[in-house]
Amino acid sequence: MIVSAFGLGRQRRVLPGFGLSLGVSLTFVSLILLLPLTSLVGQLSQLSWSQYWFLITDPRLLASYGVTLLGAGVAALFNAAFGLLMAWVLVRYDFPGKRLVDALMDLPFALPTAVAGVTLATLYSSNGWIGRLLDPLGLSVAYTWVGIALAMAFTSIPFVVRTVQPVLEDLPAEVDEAAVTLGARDGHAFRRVILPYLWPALVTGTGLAFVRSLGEFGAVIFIAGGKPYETEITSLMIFVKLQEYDYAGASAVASIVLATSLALLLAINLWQGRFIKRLHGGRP
Amino acid sequence: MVRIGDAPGVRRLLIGTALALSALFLLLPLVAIFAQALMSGLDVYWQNLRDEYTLAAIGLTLLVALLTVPINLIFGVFLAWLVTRFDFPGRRLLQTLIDIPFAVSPVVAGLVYLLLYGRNGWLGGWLDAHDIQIMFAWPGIVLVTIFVTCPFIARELIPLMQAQGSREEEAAVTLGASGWTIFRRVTLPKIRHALLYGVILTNARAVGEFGAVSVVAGAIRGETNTLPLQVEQLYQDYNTVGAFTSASLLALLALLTLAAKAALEWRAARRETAT
Amino acid sequence: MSIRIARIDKTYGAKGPGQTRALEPIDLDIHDGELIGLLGPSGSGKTTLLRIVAGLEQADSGSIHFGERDVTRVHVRDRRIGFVFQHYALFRHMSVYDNVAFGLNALPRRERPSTEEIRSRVMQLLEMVRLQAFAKRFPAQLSGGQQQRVALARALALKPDVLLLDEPFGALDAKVRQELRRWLRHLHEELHFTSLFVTHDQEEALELSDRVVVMSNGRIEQIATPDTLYRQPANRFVFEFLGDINRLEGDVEREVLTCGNARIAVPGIASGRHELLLRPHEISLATQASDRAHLPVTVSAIVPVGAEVRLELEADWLGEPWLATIGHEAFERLDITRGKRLFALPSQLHRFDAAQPTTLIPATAS
Amino acid sequence: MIRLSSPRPLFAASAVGLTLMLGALSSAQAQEEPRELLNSSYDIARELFAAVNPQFIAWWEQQHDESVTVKQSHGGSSTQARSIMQGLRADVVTFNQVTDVNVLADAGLVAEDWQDQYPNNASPYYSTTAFLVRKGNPKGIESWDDLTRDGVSLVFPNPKTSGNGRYTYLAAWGYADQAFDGDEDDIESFMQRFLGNVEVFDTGGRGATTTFVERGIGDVLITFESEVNNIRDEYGSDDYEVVVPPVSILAEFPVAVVQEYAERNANEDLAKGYLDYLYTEEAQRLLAGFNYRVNDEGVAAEFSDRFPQTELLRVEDIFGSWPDAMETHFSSGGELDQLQRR
Repeated sequence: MIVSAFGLGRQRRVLPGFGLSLGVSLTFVSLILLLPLTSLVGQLSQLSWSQYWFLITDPRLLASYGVTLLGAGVAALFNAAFGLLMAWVLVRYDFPGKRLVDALMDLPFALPTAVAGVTLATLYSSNGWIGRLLDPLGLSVAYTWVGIALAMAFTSIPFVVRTVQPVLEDLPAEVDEAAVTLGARDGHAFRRVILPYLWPALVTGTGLAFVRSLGEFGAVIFIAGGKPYETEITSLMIFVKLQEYDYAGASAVASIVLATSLALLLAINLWQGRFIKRLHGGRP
Repeated sequence: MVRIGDAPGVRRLLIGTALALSALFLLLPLVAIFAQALMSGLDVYWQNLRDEYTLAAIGLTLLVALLTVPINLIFGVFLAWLVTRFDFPGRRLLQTLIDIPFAVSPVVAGLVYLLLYGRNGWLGGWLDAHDIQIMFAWPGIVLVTIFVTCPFIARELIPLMQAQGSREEEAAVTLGASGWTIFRRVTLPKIRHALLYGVILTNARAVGEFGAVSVVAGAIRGETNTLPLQVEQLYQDYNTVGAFTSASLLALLALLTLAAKAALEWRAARRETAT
Repeated sequence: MSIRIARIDKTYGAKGPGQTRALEPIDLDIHDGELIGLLGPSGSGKTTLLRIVAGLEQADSGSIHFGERDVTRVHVRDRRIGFVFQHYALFRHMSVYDNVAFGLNALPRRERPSTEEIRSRVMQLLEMVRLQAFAKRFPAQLSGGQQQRVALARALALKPDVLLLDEPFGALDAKVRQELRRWLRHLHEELHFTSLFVTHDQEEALELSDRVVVMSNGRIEQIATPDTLYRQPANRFVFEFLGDINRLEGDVEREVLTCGNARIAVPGIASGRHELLLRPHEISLATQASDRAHLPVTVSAIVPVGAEVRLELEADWLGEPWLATIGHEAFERLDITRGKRLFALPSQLHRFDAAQPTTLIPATAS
Repeated sequence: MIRLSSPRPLFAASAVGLTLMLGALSSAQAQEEPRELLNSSYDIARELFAAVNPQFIAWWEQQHDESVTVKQSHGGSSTQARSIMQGLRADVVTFNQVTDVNVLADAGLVAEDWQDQYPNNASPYYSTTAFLVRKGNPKGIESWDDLTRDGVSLVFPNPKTSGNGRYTYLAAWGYADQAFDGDEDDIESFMQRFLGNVEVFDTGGRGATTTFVERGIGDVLITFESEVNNIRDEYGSDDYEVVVPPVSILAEFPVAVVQEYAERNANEDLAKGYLDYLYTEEAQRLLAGFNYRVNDEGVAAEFSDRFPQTELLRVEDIFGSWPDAMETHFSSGGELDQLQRR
C-alpha cells in the first residue's frame, strides 16, 4: 500500500533503487523499531489515566527522577566543561601523545558500559585506587549520587568533544585574528567571540550527553547505591519493576523516560535548526 | 600566526589540565581493568580465559556481532540511500525514527522486546505454541542488539551522502549504469570510510551491550551469557579476577576499535592533505 | 603615522629542503597619511609582509617602527592597527552594531568609553559607511560589499594609527569592487590615516595607491607612483605584471629585427637575438606596411569594450597572438572584420634584456 | 575495502520469516544430545549448584546409565520466576522464596500442590537470616535491636527485588513483633529506624555481599546464614565475624518441577530425579557443607557445631501466609513503601 502510494512519483526519480530501499527500510523500521515499541503502547493502553498517573507519581519514583536528573545534569555540565577543554586542546595545541589522547576520547563508546561500571565501582569504592585517597578526606563517590554522576559522565564523554571539535577545526583563523587586531584579551575574545561560534555544537553535545545519561543503566547500576529516595535512578526503577512482574508499572515509567528523551532530542534538533538559520542568512 | 590562547602559560596550563583529567577519567580505568585481571598473575588469567563458561560467552558474543553487523550494514546502506537520494513524504519522520534507539534506555529496549516476544507477549503466545524460542535464547539477544545498534551505520552515512549529493550517481545513470553498478562503482568508493567507521561502532556496541541484553538473556551460564553479562556474574560471584579477565577482553576489543578508528581518520586526513 | 620597515625577513618551515623563504630582507618606508598598495602575484610575500606589519606573524629578523615607536616586539593587540580581512571576518553571531562596538567593549575597564559614548561613536562610524539602518542586522543578512564596509567601520572604531587591508575587495564582484574602491579613496582623503593594502589586481593598485609596491618571490621589485610604474617599469616582471603584453622575438642585424617574413627597424640595437615587448595600445594598424615596419597580421577576434576595440591578431611569424586596442574611429576607418589582413605599426617597443630597461621608438610611418 | 553481497529483492524479509529463521536455528540447537536439564535458581546459589551438579550427573549416570548435562541460570529469585513465565525454559526451579514458586503455580507452569510433592514443604534445606560484621565486632552487634542504633550502617538486598532481602525485612519485623508484643506504632518506628540505617540497597544478595566485602561499605551485612558463613570461609575469619541473632526467621528453599517445560523438553524424569537427589544423604551432606541447615538427621547431627540454636519464626505464623505478607508489605504502596516514605 504505502510503497505503491510513494511509487506515484517514480517517473521523476532519476536514480534506481527507490522501491527496494524503501521496502527494506520500512520493513526493518517496522519490525525492529516500531513493532516492539507498539507493544509498549499496547501495554500502556491497558491502564486508565488515573492508574497511569498514580504509577508515574509514586513518591519513590519521583525521587528517582530527581536523582537521575541531578546525576545527568551534573554529568552533562562536567562534560560541557571537560569536552570543551579537550576539544580546544586537541584542536589548538600540539603536544607529544596528542593522537593517543585524541583516540582515547572515544573509549567510553568503545568500552562496554558494564565494564565501565564495574571498573569505576572498583576504582572509587573506599578501598579502590582513587576511593582510598578520597576516603580520608571524607569524600565518598561510590554509592552516592556523585558516583552516579561520575558513571554517567564517563559514558557520555565523547558527545561534547566530538561535536565541538569539528566546529573548532573549521573556525577560520581570521576569527581569532579579527578579535586580536581589535585589541581583545584572550578571556574576552574567547567569551565573546569563540564561545558563541561553538555554542550550537556545545549545547547539542551537552544535550546529547544529558539524554544519554538519563537512560544509562549498565555503567550506573554498579556504582549507584540503589537506596530508595537517595541513589535510585529511574532506569533501575524500571528494572526493579520488571523483577516484580509489574509490566504495567515498568511500561509506565519507561514511557516517561522515552518521552523525555525524545522530547529533548527533538528540542535539540529544533533549537539547532533555528540557531543555524540565523547565522547562515535568511532575512527576518 | 596569532591565535587566542597561544600564550605559553595558558597553553601549558590547559594542556596540563586536559592531560591530567584524561588520565584520571579515561586512562586510569583502562589500566585498572588490566591490573585487576592480572592481579593474581598470568597463570590465573590464562586459566580464567579458558574457563568453559567464558569461552561460551566469547562464542555467543562473536555470534551476536557476526549477525548484527551485516544486518545493520545492509539496512544502514539502504536507508541512507533512500533518505539521501530520494525525496518523498515522510522522509524526515523516517530519519527521526532511526534515532529512537539512541533515546531509548537499553532497559526499555529489552522491555519492549520482552513485551512482544515473551510468552505472554503479542507474538510470544504463538511462538510458544510452535515451540520457537526467541526470548532467553540467542535470537532474542541478537534482536535487541540489532535494535540498540541500528542507528550507527545509517547515522554515519546519511550526513556524508547528503553532503556529497547525487550528481555523480546521476552522471552514471546517464551513462547507462545499473543500480548495483552505480552503488558499487560510484557510491561505495566515496562512502567506504564512513561505512567502515559505522561498522566499527556497531561492532563495538554489539559486543558490549549490557542493559538490553540482560533483560532478555535469562542468565543461563554457558548458553545465554554474553561477555558483558559474564563480567557481571563473575563479579557477583566474588570472582573479581575472573570478572576483570572477561572485562579485559572487552577492553582489548575497545582498544582495537579505537586503533582502527584512529587509523581510518589518519588515512582520511592524509588523503585530504594529499589532494 | 609613518611606518618604517627595516630588514624584515621570514622563512617558513624547519631548515632543510622543505624550507621556503617567504620574504627576503625587505626595507620600506611609508609616509604619514600615505595609501600604499602591495601588489604581486600569489606567493609573492605581500600578505606575509602585511601580516608582519600587523603583528599577526613574527618576522625572523628586522624591525618595524610606527612613527618613533618600535613595535617589532609589540603584541598585535597593542599595536593600534586596524585590520580588514579578505573575507570580512565579521563575527556572525553579533549584530552589525555589536561587531563595530566590539573593539571598544574589549578595552580594559578604565580605558573603555561609557556606553553612551560607544553608542554615538558606533553610530557615527555606521553613518560613515552608510549603514546606519542596518545596525541591528546580522552579517549573514548583508551583501558582501555591505559586510566589507562593516568590517572597515569595525577596524576604524579604535582610531588606529595604521589601517591594514588584506585583499579587501578580492571577494566582491567587479561592480561593487569599483564602487568600494572609490569610496575607500574618498574615506582615506577625509580621515587621513596611513594605510597599507594588499592586492593582486593591478588596476586596483594603480587606481587606489599613492605609491605601489610591486613584489615577487619575497622581494620588492619596484616602489613607485602609479604613473611612474606604468611608464617606467623597473624590470620585465613589473612591466608584464602591470598589464597585457605582446612579445616580438627575432634576430637583429644592422638595426633591423627579422622574424619570419616580418621586419621592423630597431635603431640602436646591437646585432643578435632579442626580445621586445609592447603593450596593446602601443600598436596601431594600417592597410599598408611602412618603410620601417613590415608586420603583416590577420584579425582573428574582435571585442568592443567601452571606448576601445580589442583585437586579436595572428600571424605565422608570431608564436602567440597579439592583443591590440584601437579607437572606434580607427576601427571604422579601417573597416575591420574578422579575417582582415592588416599591418601592425608599433609606436613603442620595450626592451628588458639589457642592463637598463630601455624604450625605443621605431620611426613611424604616417 | 568493503564488499557487499548483492542485494536480493527477496531480502525484504517478513517478520515471520526472520523470526522463524532465528527460532528454527535456536530450537535446532536445543535438540542436541545429550539431554540437558536447566535449573533456574537464586543468585547466591552458584557455588552450591556448581558442586551439586557434577555429583548429580554421576548419580544419574550410575542409576540410569545415561549421561546428561545440567545448565544453571541464576538471578534474583523473582527475576527468575518472571523469566520462566516469559519463556525461560527451566525444567526445575530451586528458589529461596515460596511466593516465587507460587507465582509459577498460578501461571499453570508448576503443579498446584507442589509443596506436597516433596518432603518438608518441598524444601530440601533451609537457613535463616544472620549478620556478618567486621572483625572484632566494633559496633557490638548481637541482635536486631543493635541494628537500629544511630551510626550503624546496614547492607542488605532490596526487599522489592530479592527474596533474600524480603527475609531480612520479615525477620526484623518478626523480631519487633515479638519484642513489642504486636504494638503497631512501636514496630513501625523500629522498622523505620532499621530501614533508615541502610547504606546500600543492591538488587540481589550477591550485589549486597560484594558491596560489603569488596567495597568495604557498611557495618553489618544481613543475608542468609549460609551466605554469611560462605563469605567468612572465602575471605577468612580474620576480617569478618558471623553473628546469628537469637531470634530470626525460617528461610525455606523451595524446589519444584516446572511441569510445563519439563514435559515439553522431555525431561520430566530427569527433573524429578534432580529434586529427589537433593534429598539424598549425599546431597544433604554437600548442602550442609555449604552451610545450609538440612533435615536429614544424621547429617544435621554431623554438622551441629556449625549451626547455633536459634529460634526460627515461620512466615506463616507471623504474617498469616506468604501471599498476605507479600500483599501487606511488598506490594506497591504497601508497608515497605510506607516505611521508606518520609
